[in-house]
Amino acid sequence: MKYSYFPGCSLKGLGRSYEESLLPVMKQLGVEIAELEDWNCCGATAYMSVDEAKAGVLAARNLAIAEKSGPHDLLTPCSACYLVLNKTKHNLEDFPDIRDTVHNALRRGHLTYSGNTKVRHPLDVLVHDVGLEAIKQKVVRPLKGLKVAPYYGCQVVRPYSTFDDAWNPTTMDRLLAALGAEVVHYPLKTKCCGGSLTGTVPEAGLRLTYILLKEAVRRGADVIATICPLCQFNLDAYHDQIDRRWGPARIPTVYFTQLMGLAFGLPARQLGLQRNFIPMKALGTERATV
Amino acid sequence: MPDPNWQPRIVAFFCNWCTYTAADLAGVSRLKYAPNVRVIRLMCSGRVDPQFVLEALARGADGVLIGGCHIGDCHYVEGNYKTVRRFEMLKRLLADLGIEEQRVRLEWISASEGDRVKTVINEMVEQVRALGPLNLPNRFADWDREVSEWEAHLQTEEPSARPEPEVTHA
Amino acid sequence: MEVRRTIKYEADRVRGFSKEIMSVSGCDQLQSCIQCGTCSGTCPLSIYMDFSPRQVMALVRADFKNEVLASKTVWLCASCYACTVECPRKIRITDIMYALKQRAIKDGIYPRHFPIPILAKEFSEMVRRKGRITETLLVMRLFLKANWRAVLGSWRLGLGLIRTGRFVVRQEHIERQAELTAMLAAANQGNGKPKEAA
Amino acid sequence: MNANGKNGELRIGFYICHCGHNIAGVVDCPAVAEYVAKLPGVAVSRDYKYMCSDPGQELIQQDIREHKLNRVVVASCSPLLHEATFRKAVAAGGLNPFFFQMVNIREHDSWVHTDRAAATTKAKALAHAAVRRVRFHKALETTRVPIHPDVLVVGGGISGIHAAITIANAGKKVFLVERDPSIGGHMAKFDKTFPTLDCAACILTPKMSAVRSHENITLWTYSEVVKVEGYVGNYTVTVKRKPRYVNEDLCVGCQECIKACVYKEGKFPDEFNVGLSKRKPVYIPFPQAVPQVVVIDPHYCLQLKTGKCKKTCLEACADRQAIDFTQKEELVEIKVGNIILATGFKLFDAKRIPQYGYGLYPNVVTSIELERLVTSSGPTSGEIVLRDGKPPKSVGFILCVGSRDMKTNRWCSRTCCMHSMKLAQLVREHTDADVTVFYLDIRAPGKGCEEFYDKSLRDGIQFVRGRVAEVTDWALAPEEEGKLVIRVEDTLAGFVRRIPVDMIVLAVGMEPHADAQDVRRLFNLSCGSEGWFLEKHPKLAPVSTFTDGVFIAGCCQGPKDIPDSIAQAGAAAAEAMALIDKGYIEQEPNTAYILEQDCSGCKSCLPLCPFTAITFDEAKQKASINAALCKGCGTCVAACPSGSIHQNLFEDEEIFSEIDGVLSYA
Repeated sequence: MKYSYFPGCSLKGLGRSYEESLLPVMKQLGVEIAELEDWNCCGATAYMSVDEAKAGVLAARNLAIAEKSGPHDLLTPCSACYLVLNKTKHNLEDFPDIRDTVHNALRRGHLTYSGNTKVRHPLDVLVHDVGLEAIKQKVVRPLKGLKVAPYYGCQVVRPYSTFDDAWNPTTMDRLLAALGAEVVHYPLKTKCCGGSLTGTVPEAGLRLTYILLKEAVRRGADVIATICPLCQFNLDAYHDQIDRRWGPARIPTVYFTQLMGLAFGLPARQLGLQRNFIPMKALGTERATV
Repeated sequence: MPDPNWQPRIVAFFCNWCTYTAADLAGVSRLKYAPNVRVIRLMCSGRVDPQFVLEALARGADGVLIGGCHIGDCHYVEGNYKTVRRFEMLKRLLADLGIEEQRVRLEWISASEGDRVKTVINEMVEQVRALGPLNLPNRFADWDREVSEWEAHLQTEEPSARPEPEVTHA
Repeated sequence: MEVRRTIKYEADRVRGFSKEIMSVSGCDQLQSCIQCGTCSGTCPLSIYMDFSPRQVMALVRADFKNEVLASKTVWLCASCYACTVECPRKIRITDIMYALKQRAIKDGIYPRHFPIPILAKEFSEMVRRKGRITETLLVMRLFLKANWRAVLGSWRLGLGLIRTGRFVVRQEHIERQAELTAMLAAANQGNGKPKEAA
Repeated sequence: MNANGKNGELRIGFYICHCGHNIAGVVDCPAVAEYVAKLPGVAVSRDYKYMCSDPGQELIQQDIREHKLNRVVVASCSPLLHEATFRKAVAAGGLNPFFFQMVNIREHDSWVHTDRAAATTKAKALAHAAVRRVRFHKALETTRVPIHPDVLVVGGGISGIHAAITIANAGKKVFLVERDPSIGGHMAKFDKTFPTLDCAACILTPKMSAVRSHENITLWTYSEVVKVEGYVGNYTVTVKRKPRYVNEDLCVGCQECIKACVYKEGKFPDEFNVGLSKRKPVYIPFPQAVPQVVVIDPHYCLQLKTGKCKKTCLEACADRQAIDFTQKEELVEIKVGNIILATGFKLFDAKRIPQYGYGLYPNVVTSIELERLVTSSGPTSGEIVLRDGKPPKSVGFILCVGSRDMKTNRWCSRTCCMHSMKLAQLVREHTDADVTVFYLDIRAPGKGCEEFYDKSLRDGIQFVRGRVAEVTDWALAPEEEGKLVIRVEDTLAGFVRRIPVDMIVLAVGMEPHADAQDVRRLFNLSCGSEGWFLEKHPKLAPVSTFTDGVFIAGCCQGPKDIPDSIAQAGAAAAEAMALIDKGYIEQEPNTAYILEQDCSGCKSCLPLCPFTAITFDEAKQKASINAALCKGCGTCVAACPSGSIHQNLFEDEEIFSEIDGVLSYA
């Protein structure tokens, strides 16, 4: 099993513990991963706001490089990247005007993209390609008694996901159960975390984060599992501000790959768990200093 | 250089129950489509004799469209199955004649699919437009001329080469 | 008591605006809007907006360009796509929001000192120059431009990032920056065919 | 040209109709008339405002007489609309009606094109084709086929019941076939009916009894049509009668067997109460069921499942001996002349819209579930209660669930607004609850319906215009604790609201049955893209179908309320009776025939005919066609290698001349 890998800017920055946990987990499962050569920023939602054509070109350059590098699917852990790359792929198929513009620009870089490379999320790959059985076999420290709220956020399940339901996704639920964790019924699993608004308009953005946290606490979860670097950051990093505005709603938020790593018996530090603001106490990781 | 004013001419054979009715529905719904198709109504697409198609092409049509009920929905139970079989045969014949496959099309359009009439006709007109004129009548004339010239040539140049008619006596 | 006239005259409409927005790829379905409010009800941020997403749809359709572009609504969209997925008329509302944002930036009509358009511009500028985003640097830049006071308010966050090893100060960049620059320049020229008059 | 004028001269009259602006707005009618006038054989060529009007038809007749016309061509609308009209006019002028050809320049030309020049060119080409074609027309006679006077009605809901009774009252025999164990359909489940609030049972039960007791109605419940053969006037229908393991003639409906069943309590979901109560394996669907005959469910009955049961039911039935575990499925064949389909609808599955929490939150119910709760004969004896047995303090109605939504069903289900307002009023009547109705548009166009809306408003029912985004169970404010919270934009007030309620009622829309496509094929009907049965004409033939002798009534054609369903059922009954009373139908003489001298005896036509109209005379080694059986598809004509098979109205030379014609004008 081999995949191209598009980390995206976040996994090299604020979300580096996502990459730190993803790579060893994939290695444990025998999944080969090759980081895309000279990838660029996907453009994210911000670029779409400025210039549609350029946003398409940015994303398409990555797709083209991926296609050139081989017939493998492109593993894309960041939700924003996953959405933007998939959206560009769809737009190139659906809208001739965008297609012409993008292809014209790609030619300048001596690149082409014929639409073959598939953009896949690690969650999809792990559950549907690797399979829950293979994952179960690697579990050495089942997450027994750990109550996890599965939080998917928005951009992986909407609107371009092909592997799960937009309203009530269950892929991560099943994965977490396979790790031995107790999955908490968490109907907010696809609600928005506030995205970049937590920084730009905290009054609005952080309120969304707060509701997610509070409801996870109320439903008895020990930890929130996420699949997106921005969600992880929002749910983890703003607790002091949330405390001040609405009162405490403290619960750690970790990447699902970190939970996998723990279940596989990997040391917490190797999985980047020390980078959390709100540490995961239950499994005895080092407490981060805040 | 083709005539810039050239417009594709397409003859359509529509079955009374599904496709003709769908074309009526397209009209009632005021859908707009290319005016290049002339519809001939038959009771069933099973009535379409391959000769009708050949005749249409020979008489100057640039394309032929056959429309019938969806498989399983034929008003006459299974007429359209016969259409399929005949159509396959016809396509092979047309390929042998060097006529492009896209010039002849078979479509299932049910009575409620007015929008499909529009889509199919527009698509087909554009396809045939891209292929250019078929111009069989003139090609026939050319062939006829060639053949008669050749015959004339045979007659004048090598009369002895012509085999004598065989005569048998009882 | 101060009063304000809210009546709209025909001259307040910018004829052709709705057509222009609907001509953006994927936005034509707006014509089918039945003003049901599913978008606003689904939107997690509609409660902060001056016009709800539904009202934006109505304003666009009725050519009230200035009102739409000056509103905060499009800038509060977090791109969660809930409205797009839930809309019973399959209107790609998020994409319409993007089209409006692009239009607002192009025309320079957007709320002053509002950090989101600034973020969008700073973001694209960093991508244009370096090919990649270094989030911490971007956020610093944003705070400095939009609201330097926020830097002070977030000092704990910054400190935390440094301690957890997530504060990256080295600007990430790609190798073949020239190639990307050329491609982005080409995107400016569109599809290489003459543009149809709107 | 045997039928031509004295010296074999062809005299064609051509008429092009303006149809007001419908045709003349796009096609240059005078130009077409001038063009046709110059074609060979054309004696008269005119354009006229409305050819289908009396003066228009009179014009044709007058010309036939004065100009000795022997062929007539009319270019106007679709032949499916007015061919019969003009044939009659031609006949009235003294000419055989089949010396006529119609050109469709409205539906196929002026309505679908905008370019005047191109549309006019097309009209000329089509007219030219008809003028060429009509030369080959022959004098033909229609044949009369007798109509079998019995009628089959499929579906025992209110539409089927009304149609059956109407026809039976006229003295005709009716077979009423119903899939479920009782007739009554959806209406039997209703408590009251809008907008009059009269009791549904009070108006339906007498009609159900009338079906049972009517001497002209044969009622077969628990039965399904499995095969339909033949054609208008002469259908042969096979009905599958499922075993109910109870002899209908012997059972008196005393229900002793139900009491005696080894299951002391109901254990299985009761279909009639939409799963809100339980029933036993032996049951009667509901108290007013017709027929009053119990049915044994083979999925649950111990005896039928395992063969090991004390069979206490048999003992209870005692000497009546109505219970028969050996009963087998039976196929019955009947002959009828007409068929009325009244197969109804199914309700939208609310689980398909997960954000409303149906199936997740117990106090989210559908409109039909509330209907059962509010009915005095229902599972709670008419008490509107939450799952915990307490009465709700607040109830929210969500409208358009699965309707007007491109992701589920695009259409408006027409009845849900009124149905919800009726239920809302009943909730107000039965409880102290606050009621809020969340709607997109209130559609109350029926008689007395707008008044009903007004009454609802004045009764204090709150109306919030907005499509509910989601129903959740998490609280963001103290008053929301323990409640279901509706999040919606109040589009009239212009802001998003969170409204906590105890109970939510989903007004689920109507959709075609899951097997509508199979039924459609069985009866050779068309369906619209939504899956409803397609009527022959949306305005002029709303209960007819493209298959003669098959009519549709009620919701199988599209969502409608009870008055409209009954009106359609009456109309369908009238259409069927019109055919029966006439006694025969005139068959289009488009049959195929074989010229015996040309037949090579190759037999390739024999397997082609689905109606077994072609037979082979072994002695003569020739095939021949039985005109009475031939339906006129022409498949054999196209297949005959020797060209010996011909088809009236669609002769080869007629079609070839049409091909020539459409191509003769660029």
